[in-house]
Amino acid sequence: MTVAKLELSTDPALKLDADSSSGAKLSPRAELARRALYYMSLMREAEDRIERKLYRQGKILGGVYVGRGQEAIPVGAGLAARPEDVLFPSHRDLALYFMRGISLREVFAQYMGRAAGLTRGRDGNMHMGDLRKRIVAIISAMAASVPVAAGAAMALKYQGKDDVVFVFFGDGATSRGDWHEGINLAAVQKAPLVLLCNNNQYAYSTPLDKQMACANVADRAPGYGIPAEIADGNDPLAVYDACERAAAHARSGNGPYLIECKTFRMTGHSAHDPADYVPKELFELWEQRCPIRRVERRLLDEGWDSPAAIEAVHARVRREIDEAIEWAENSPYPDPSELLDGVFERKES
Amino acid sequence: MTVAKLELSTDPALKLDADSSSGAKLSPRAELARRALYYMSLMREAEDRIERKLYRQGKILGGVYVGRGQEAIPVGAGLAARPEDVLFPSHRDLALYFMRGISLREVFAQYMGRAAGLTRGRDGNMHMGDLRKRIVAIISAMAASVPVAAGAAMALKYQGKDDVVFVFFGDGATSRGDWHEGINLAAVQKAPLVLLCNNNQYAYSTPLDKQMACANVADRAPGYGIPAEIADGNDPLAVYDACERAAAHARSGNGPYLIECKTFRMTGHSAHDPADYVPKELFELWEQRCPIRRVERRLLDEGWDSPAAIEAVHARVRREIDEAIEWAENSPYPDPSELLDGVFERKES
Amino acid sequence: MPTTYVEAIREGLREEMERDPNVFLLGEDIGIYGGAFKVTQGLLDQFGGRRIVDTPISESAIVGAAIGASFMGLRPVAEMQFADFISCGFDQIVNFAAKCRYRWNAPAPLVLRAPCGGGIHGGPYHSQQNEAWFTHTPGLKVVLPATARDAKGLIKSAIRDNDPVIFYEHKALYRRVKEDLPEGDYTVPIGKASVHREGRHMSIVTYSAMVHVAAEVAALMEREGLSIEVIDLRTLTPLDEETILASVRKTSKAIVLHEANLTGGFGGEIAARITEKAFEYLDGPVLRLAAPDTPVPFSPPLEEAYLPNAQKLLEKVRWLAAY
Amino acid sequence: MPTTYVEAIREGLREEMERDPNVFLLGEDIGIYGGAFKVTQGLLDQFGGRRIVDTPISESAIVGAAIGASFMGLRPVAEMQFADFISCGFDQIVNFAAKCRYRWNAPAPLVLRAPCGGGIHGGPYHSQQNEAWFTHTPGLKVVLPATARDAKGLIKSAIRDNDPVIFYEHKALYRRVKEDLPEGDYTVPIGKASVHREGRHMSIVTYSAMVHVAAEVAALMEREGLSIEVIDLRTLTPLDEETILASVRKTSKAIVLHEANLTGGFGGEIAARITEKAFEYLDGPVLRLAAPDTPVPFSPPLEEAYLPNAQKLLEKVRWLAAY
Ligand SMILES: Cc1ncc(C[n+]2csc(CCOP(=O)(O)OP(=O)(O)O)c2C)c(N)n1
Ligand SMILES: Cc1ncc(C[n+]2csc(CCOP(=O)(O)OP(=O)(O)O)c2C)c(N)n1
Ligand SMILES: [Mg+2]
Ligand SMILES: [Mg+2]
Repeated sequence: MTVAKLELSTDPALKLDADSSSGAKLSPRAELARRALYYMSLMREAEDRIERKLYRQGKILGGVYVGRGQEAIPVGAGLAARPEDVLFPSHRDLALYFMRGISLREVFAQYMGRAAGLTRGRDGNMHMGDLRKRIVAIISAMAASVPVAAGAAMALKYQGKDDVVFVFFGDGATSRGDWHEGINLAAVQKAPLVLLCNNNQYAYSTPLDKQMACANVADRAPGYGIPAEIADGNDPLAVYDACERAAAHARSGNGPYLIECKTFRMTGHSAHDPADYVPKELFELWEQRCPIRRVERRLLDEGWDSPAAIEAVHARVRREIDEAIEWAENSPYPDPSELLDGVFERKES
Repeated sequence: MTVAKLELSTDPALKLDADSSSGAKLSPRAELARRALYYMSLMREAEDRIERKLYRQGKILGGVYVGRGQEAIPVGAGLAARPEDVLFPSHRDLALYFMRGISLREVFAQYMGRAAGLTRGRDGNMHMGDLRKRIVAIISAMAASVPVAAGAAMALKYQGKDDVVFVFFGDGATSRGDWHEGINLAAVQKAPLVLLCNNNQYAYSTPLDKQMACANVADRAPGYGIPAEIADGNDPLAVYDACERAAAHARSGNGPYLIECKTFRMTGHSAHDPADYVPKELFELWEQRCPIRRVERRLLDEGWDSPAAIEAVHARVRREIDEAIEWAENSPYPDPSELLDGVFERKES
Repeated sequence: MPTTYVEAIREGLREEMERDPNVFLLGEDIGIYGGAFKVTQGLLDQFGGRRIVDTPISESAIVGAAIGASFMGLRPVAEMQFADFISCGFDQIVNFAAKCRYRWNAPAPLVLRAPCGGGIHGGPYHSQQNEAWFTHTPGLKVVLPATARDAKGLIKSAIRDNDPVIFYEHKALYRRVKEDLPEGDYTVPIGKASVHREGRHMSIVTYSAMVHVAAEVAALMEREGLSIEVIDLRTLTPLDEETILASVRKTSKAIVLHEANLTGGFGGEIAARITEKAFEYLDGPVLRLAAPDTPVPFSPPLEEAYLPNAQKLLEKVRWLAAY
Repeated sequence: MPTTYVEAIREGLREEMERDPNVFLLGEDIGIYGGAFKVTQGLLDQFGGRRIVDTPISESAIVGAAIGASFMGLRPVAEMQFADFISCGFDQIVNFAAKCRYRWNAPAPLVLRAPCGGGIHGGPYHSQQNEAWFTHTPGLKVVLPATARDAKGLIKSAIRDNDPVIFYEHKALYRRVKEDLPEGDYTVPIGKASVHREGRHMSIVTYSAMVHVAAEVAALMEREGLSIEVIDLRTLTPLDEETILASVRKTSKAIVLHEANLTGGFGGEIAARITEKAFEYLDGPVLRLAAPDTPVPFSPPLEEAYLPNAQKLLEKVRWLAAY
């Protein structure tokens, strides 16, 4: 086998600076905030279209899961990850794909089951990946990615690299045996693994206190002899900072590091779930902590961006998405004649 | 189905007091120490015969695992358990069977694959149980008993009883997903579950530091929001005291409680393992902590028993074992015609 | 008023819970949410949290806990949110539950409900039909109802059964099939196939959603003068071999149909038994129609190409009729 | 000097590790202890702890880690201490490893070694022959060598293969079969059956330890003038249907033999394919001999009654010969 040739990301948001109205050189922090805004906006808008338009129009089938209100987690982490670092997204981390240079077209095609999707119609929605871009597809079984990520991290160490692996999971996923086994193995092996928990306080309809009897997911880290911290999961820069600390720890050969991002799921579990079981007040409370509004305020308060520049970001996002949806809708479905291909390697004969 | 009728244990060691040379009434502590001596001696001697005689003579086939040096754990716990409490032994807890009134004859027959064994020759060695005596058979997969024990504990709570479940496992078993899932479920459900870890510092050839990156198994308890304590696993009274605390906690509706018993495996992993990978000094060090010698010293130091009385216990044990082995060796093998029975319930027709 | 398949299961659960205070349900999101497919909707209100237990995401612990509770005299009914996740509790099922009666006479009377099957655009992880893993594991009963009547009668039998039962509910049938059910308490026996439709010229042996595909084809072929008998196995283990063999001895031709992947599917077992035990009666090879050996694809044209359907079955029927 | 089956596997591992620095081993007690069956004995000394990784007791993590390492370009060979514990890593095998190439073009070139089979008084949890779970899972290659030569050649092929391979090593063969091996580097192709012994009157299709039972019976029957062809499948998926069908078309009679439980075993698949594709050639029903549908019992008289052996096979052979 030839190992997948790397095609490392050219971060589309880098273009933002060039586009920016202000010619002045920005501080690194400001640049981060801007890139965070772009990717969070992209994820929010893309998922809104998916969940509120395309799904309801019957153009997207199957289960649809979005990360509304939780965009700071993939975006903060994605900003901290180097292009060679390996990402294992979970089901509310769409931004990671864009940050790895996977196009909106490919993503919408994926959601619509088209041939141009990353899985060529074989799997749906966020079940996608691209080894060349070092982003690994989730499988449905919660936390199944954790042992696989542990093995990827062991391989990086084996290869003498200082790259790290980022693996994402929800609060509910931490109940699974795979979560435990994967972290324990990585800890014993001192594998460079950054563990990112999206603690959005629900697992489907199940609230935290029916999922675990400890107060924080972070409380589990001492059982693996690894450090943990709790981050504000609605602030991409806080997530970024935590990831920088975690990745530095892992890159230096100290093994795994757990970050618990406290946030809230601003939707039902999936597009067909009205979430009647969630007290309304919680939605109202967390609406005020919207990570997008928050980074916008920061950009304005610090004088890093003007209201017009912010509006321009959203407008660009909408434009890009409109274009991509149209393209994807007109792209072909996979041909049924391909059904049998690729269960095994095709042997040249 | 009619639920298995309970046949709760008549503790054979109770007879000790009657047999005792001294007519004086003993303190409860002294009684405990005496019973501990009897059962530890019984387990030690029975396992010595199994591993060092019968196995080498080819009279016992398959894998043979003994608990030499770790007898204080099942014995201390077995003394604390009430007859209605449910026991889930692991593979180094032979004493529990005797304490539940399962006879030496049945146990030797079991090890020799005879029809009179608790599994009628269908399974081997310590893979045995008897629901009527509330003792559940282990399966090989390490820690698989933990979720099952959690369910038994949930059932006791469901039934409004104040009985508890004791589940036993090794240090290595704590790496398994089932361990994590079972404890977490029991913790969320506040099920009355006492978790007993035999930390003998090895899992087969694998030392602790290749099994886990934390210092103690007890360090894992906060991740489940449950209390834990570390007990001297070579002192049956220390284990007993810890179990009393744990069972009281569980009986009062407070959920699981973890006890980590620090001890050492004074043998190879199984009868065919010479344990060359274990530094000799460790065996020498832990030999001095032998739980049987220790309880003997205590009985003498406190003036609870004379050297002669102690020797009488060992002599009684040897007598009982001789008799049981002879009986078992002369007992029949299962009849092959039974091979197909009992995969499913036999329906009366 | 006709009852749907999903209502039939719910009513079966309800009646058994009313009848026997030892019956309780456990699983993910089965309480306030009523389960991913709303099978348990309303049961929390009626029976309360003691008997309807929402669990963490822990399939192995769910199965294990059901085993432990069954040892204590309870009658647990555990839900896997999708049959696809049954593999996360696999060891508990095949090694603990399946073997405890045989090993040490400890029955584990539990039911594992598993919503299975494709046709809902669920993709590789929400469409599986994985019963063959369990039919190869002695000690497990595997039940897959195709009709509302059988769904209710079999869930009730499963709960009363003293052995572990895996109860596969086909998701595509939940709201698609309905019928009038017998009044009151009735059960359908585990281990008995039903002759879903009688016929004389050919037998189609099948189960679960594919029964309806077979019935459709039988109706079509009737018009062409070919009389097809449709055997709905309902239970795979223990298998009702008698009913299969009686049918094939009558018709002399057989097709085995299932939605699971072809290779290693239960269809091989059935075909092998027919050939071994009714060889002299066969007027042609026993054919199989099943899904091809790929994961279940997501995209509609692929999933359609994947799933067995009336058209693909018709081809086999015609070929065998002409043999 | 003849090489035993266990040595053959060890040499295969060693040669591949010498050839390719990306090959590494992981599993429980495979380092200083050399593995429960000493398959990896000496390899830690030669290759060091970086390439021979002792893991915690975590089958799911072992399989998962092998998948993750394979994504990064390594060639992991993971050991399950006993095939019986493979069920603890089941979901990773059937859902992650098996499906990743199909779903998103991510091959997982890993090998899972699993010591399997009975005859060592291991009881229900140290004797299993559970390959049929995996032959029903598209995306997995399932290999079960019967001879030392094949064991070495196939483990080498498995390591070089770009798909996940489950490699079942029969424990009863480890030290019981030996032969002279070809000098130097050789491989045996995955997906090709071998004609273990040629014959004209009857085919016995089998694999793993049962090949030797079939060969024994073939030798016995030769003296009675019945010429039996023994097909050693070696690989179950992908299956070498051609070799099976060619044999049956020649002999017109077939028995399928395996050590796994009868119902739902791979024997059903083989019998079904033979019947479907060589129906016109058959001069009698395809028979199966397999273990009965119980767990593997521990006690010697029970285990003997359980395992297929020459005597039981002879009965089938005689019956079919007389058909
Ligand atoms: C092993 C397994 N069991 C059940 C499910 C069904 N399921 C999908 S997502 C989900 C809840 C996940 O909760 P959490 O990990 O907190 O992530 P969140 O959806 O809240 O982001 C469940 C139960 C699954 N995917 N995998
Ligand atoms: C799931 C599983 N994997 C592997 C084994 C093989 N095995 C049997 S005992 C054992 C070591 C157990 O170590 P520990 O839990 O510490 O108990 P100890 O033997 O030290 O008392 C292993 C690896 C097993 N029984 N179960
Ligand atoms: Mg959540
Ligand atoms: Mg240990």
